[in-house]
Amino acid sequence: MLSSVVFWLAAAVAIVGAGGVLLARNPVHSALSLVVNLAALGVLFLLLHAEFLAVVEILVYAGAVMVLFLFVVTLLMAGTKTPKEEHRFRLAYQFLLAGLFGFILLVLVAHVMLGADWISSLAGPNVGSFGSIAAFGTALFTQYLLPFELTAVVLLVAVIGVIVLGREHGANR
Amino acid sequence: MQDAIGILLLPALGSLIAAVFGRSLGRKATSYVTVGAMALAFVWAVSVFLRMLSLPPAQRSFDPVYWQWIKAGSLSLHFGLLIDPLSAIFLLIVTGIGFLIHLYSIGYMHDDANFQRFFSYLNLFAFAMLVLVTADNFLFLLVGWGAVGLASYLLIGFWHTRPSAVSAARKALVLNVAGDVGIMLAIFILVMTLGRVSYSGVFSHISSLTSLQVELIAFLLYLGAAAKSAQFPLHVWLPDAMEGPTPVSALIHAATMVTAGVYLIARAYPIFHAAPVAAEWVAGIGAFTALFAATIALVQNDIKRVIAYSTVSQLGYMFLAVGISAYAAGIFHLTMHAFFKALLFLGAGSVIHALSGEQDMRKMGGLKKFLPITYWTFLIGTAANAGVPFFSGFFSKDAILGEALATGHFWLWLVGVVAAFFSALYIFRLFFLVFHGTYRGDGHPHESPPVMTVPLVVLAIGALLGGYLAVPGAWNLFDQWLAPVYSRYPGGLLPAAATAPNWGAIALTSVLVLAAVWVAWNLFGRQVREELPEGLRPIHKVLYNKYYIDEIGHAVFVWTVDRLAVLADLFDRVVVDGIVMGIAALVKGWGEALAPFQSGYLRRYGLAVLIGGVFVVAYLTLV
Amino acid sequence: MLELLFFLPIIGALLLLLLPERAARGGAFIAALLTLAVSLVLIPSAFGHSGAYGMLSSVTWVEAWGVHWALGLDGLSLVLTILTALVTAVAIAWTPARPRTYYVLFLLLEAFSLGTFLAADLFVFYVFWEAMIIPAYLLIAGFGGPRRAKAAIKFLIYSLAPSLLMLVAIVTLGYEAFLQFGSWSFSLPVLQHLVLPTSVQMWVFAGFAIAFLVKIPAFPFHSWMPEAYAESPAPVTAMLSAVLSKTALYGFLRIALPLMPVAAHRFAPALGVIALASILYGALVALTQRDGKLVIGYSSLSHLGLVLLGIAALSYTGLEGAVLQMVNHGIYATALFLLFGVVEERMGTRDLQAMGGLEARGPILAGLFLITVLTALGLPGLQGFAGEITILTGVYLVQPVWAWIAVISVILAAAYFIRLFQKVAHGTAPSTDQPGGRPEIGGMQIALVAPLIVLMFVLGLYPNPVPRAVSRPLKSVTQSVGVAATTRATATSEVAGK
Amino acid sequence: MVPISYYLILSALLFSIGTVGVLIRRNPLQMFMSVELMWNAVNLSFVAFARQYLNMAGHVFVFLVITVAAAEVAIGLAIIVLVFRNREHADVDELNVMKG
Repeated sequence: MLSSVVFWLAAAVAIVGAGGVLLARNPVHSALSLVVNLAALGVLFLLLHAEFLAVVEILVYAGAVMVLFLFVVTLLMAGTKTPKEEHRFRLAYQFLLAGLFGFILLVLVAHVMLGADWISSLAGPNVGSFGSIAAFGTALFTQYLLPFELTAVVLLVAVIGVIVLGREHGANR
Repeated sequence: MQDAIGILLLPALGSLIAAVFGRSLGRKATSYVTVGAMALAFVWAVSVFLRMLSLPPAQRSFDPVYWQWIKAGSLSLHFGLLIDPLSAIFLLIVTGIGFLIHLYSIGYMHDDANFQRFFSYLNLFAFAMLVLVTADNFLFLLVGWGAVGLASYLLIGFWHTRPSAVSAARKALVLNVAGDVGIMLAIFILVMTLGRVSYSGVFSHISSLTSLQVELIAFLLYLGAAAKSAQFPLHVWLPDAMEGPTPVSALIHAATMVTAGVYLIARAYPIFHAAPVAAEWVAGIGAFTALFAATIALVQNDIKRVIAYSTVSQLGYMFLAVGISAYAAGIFHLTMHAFFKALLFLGAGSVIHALSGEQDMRKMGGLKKFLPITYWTFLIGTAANAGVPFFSGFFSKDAILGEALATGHFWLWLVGVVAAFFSALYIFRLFFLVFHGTYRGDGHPHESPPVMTVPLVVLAIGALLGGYLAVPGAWNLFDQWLAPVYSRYPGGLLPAAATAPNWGAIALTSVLVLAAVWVAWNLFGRQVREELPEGLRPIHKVLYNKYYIDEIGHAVFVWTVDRLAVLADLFDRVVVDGIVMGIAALVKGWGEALAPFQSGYLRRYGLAVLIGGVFVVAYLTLV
Repeated sequence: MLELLFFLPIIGALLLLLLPERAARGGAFIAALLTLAVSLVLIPSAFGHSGAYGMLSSVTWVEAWGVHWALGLDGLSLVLTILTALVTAVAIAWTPARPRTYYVLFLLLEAFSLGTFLAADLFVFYVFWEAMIIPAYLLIAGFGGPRRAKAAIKFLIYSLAPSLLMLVAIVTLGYEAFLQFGSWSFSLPVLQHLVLPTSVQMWVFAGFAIAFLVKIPAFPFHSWMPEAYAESPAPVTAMLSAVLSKTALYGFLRIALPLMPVAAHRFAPALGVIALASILYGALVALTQRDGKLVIGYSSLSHLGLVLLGIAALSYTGLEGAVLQMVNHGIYATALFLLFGVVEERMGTRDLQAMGGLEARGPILAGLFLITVLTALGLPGLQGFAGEITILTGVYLVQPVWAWIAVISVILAAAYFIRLFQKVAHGTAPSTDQPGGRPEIGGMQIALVAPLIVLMFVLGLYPNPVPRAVSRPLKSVTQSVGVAATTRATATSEVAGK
Repeated sequence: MVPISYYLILSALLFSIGTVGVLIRRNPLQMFMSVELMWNAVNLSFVAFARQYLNMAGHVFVFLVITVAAAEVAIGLAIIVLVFRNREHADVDELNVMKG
């Protein structure tokens, strides 16, 4: 019963945070809304027995990634010109179409979810070691070792890419 | 006779040396090499001739084979030579008269900047002609045939800065190639029907062909022969060919090239024997050409042009002979003609040389006293060409006319006799205009150097005495010599009655010829008659313009091909390329029509992705 | 050894990247010469084995699709391999002072052409067929004349589009193999045993034929040719005309005829008409061109049409003549384009109306050009004649009317080639003539073109080695096509004069 | 217990909001944040399914997604910084050089 309450609360916070990202004029507000959203997701992860991921979500996203975002936002805010008014409606019906099709997408997915038969067949509360850090570590370093290693390569590429992008600009000067 | 290939290789080698090393060798050494090659080839040919002479007549035919040229499916061929009495005569003519012309050229071309190139071409010409007359099959005959065409092209266009020479060379080559195609087609038919192209193979299997096939082959061969030997209406290139240096004209008209057509028919006599229609055609066109060309020669003013038309006319006689199966007589006339025509051309060359390039007879006259050697030798050549009794042309021409009459070709004989009258008239007109009367030019004529006059003398002796090889009613060494060749297959020999002299006919032509000489003397010998009687002017105009054959040919063929070519080019640009470019434009148009969708707005692209994704999801979930 | 032949130019191209820029030409020339040497060394092995190929090396490449990396050498591929190696060696060293990329691309072009000739697996054939387009495209687009971009794009589209048809045809064959033998296969010797229904044969043959006809090119698929030939540098044009066109004709002999014999018979009249149209059309258009390079280009259209005619006749003699003429054309077309390139360079124009006077100013160049022109117009005794007459004989045996029509082109060839030569060599020198420049050909280029000139004479006087080399492969082709090796005339072993 | 479908519908809702965000925001930073929203919506689905089937694969996937997302953010922000420096504005609609 408690978990239900927590779920509904967290879900509500997540939706509010998402709405904030969507609607905020100021990028800083957006970023802060996103942090809220991510925190709520972390709670939901805990509810789903994903302790490790909940921690990672908070640490990496809400911590590292969002700090990066805020850093960039504040760095560039000074140079940002306000969007020109005449540009606002250049893309006719963009808002309308995006909202419409986003809604249709939601309806379609919801339709599938509600119509699926696994709604009733919930997994039992007795989950054993599922979701523990040990279980996660075992899965990651045995069965999924290769993908794990590959992520290292992805990160390396990203690091090199960022350095190159940063340097190139300096070299041009 | 395996060594006979040496006769061919000598000029080939000479030509190669002159072409590659001519510049470093210098003029003198080059002329030694090339003229020496011809001299040696002549000696070699004489040795072949003598060795042949020492054998009994039946064994005078050799066919040395050297290598397999190609074997591709049903086309299989070896390179081999055919050395028999007929080719031996040609070997002697080509190398002998060729040698004299080479020798003469040393003097004539003395000042030319491209001396070495000229001699390289001359040797190439001789080589090509030797290949032609010694090949033992139709394909290598064609090889020589084409090579002769090439060499003539090079030599006619030798003075390549003259537009007239260049266009004459091209005319000669294209017409010759048209003739080549005739022979090529004949070869195809032979390969298809008989599977062989060697003379012996073809001639011994002619009976297995239908008469239509044989006629077709014969006509195609005749097409080649007529193109090369300047038979009406394919003669148009020959008079233009005098654009080349005069020794070249001598070589083309006397020793090589134009005789090839006669040789081909004389060689392929079993085919023509089996194709009576084609043979009649050959004889008829021959007789017509003889008369036709003689009339044109009557009014031309260019000394070389007159002689050129005289050649066309004389070739008509030879074709008349081979057309009525008088092969030996035809070859006899060919040989005599080689002497006196070479003599006439070289003599004309001597005159032109003396007048520093002047070729218009209206600006000559009275040269007798300036050029005594040329005068006397030229006189012999003139008499021989005219058929004045007891000169060589008299014997050979009368042999042909006599056999025409004896084989029942009365009309051909009549045309021949009329042509003989005109022959004497035009050649003596030339002679009197050039050498008699008073000098009408403004140069300082001088006699040519010995290197030019010696060949004249040698040729004059040939033109004077050659005819006595076959004296009517007494002996005929020529027929005897060629008998082994023409008795091999049916149809080569005329019945004995036909070769017997017809004294009445001989007397008639002799009288006519002498009458022509008398007319010429009266009209042109004493003084030149500039103005023509009114009634003759249109005729003169037609004759002077060579019956407008050039213009007609130009209009019919050149114009048509040009128009076709322009049309094809237009088609290529407009239709073929147009369709392609149209398709390209269509694609481009589509692209341009669709380009606005590529708005460059990232968010629009994103929206498109979303819409597409929604449809996909909808399809997956709802359908 | 076969791999070596194919990989040598590729290794050379890679090594070239390490060499300094000015050594690139020399390095490329050495690589091309080594390739030529290997191709010559391979001569005996082409005839050693009793199987379909004298030499065959096959490695499984993509097992699931039954694709083998298979290279095979027999007389037919040998002849064209040597031709390719020779032409490349001459063309690559012809022009000095090109960037390294040029030589790298040139070597790649050679490697892929060799791959096409050596492929014993349709998949490999297709890979090289497509790969060939890339260096060719880059060579035109990168080193061509002022309108090279359009020419290159046209070439690219023309090459790619029909190749897709060919791909469909190839996959169809592989699938048929799967249906009949239980596993996919593209191996040519395996596909020989396919028994295809007529309708399938027709479609597959058409797929191949269109791709080949475009590449040759044949009328009316030739409209990429004028621009590509005109805009490319002379050595590249030589490669396009001498080598690339041969891959298509080779494809007919190696793939289209033996695998689809029934379709070959059905399509032969159509091919013959296309060939005749190419012959006459090319000759007529060549007569009018003002651009000398296009005269040569359209003459190629005409001459390759004759080769196609020899193939379309489906007679053994015709096929032998076709191969002989392929070799001949490869040699004289190379020499024509290269020599004309020198002329163009010296006179500063390609416009025949403006050219002239070469014979006086550069007699050696004029002489070499003349010999080449004479060879090309089929002068008896030189190389072009032997192929021409063999093809025409072969055609005459089966389709006399075709031969009658084709023969007209011989006269036209004399007319347009002589026109070309006279415009270049005779008359007076053009005003655009490079002032102070030597009008004569360089010593290095004489040395390069000399082997070609020698071959023109040698193969004219003794063409027999080529038909002999290809007799076995072609016999197997005619056997598949179902034409008796000899038609009507059985007296083939006639010794002339005996 | 909350049924899994609730999580999934929540995930879908967050995903849709993210999608709309990407499409209507003109500030690239905000677009990026919306993309992060979408990533995380998907992550939620993964974790929910992992819970449903008691399978750790879902967790591993989420882990990988977070890693890739981090890398993507790093690169993406670097690009945005470059664009800002060169063009001195923050409107993706102005970046339409590739217009057809």
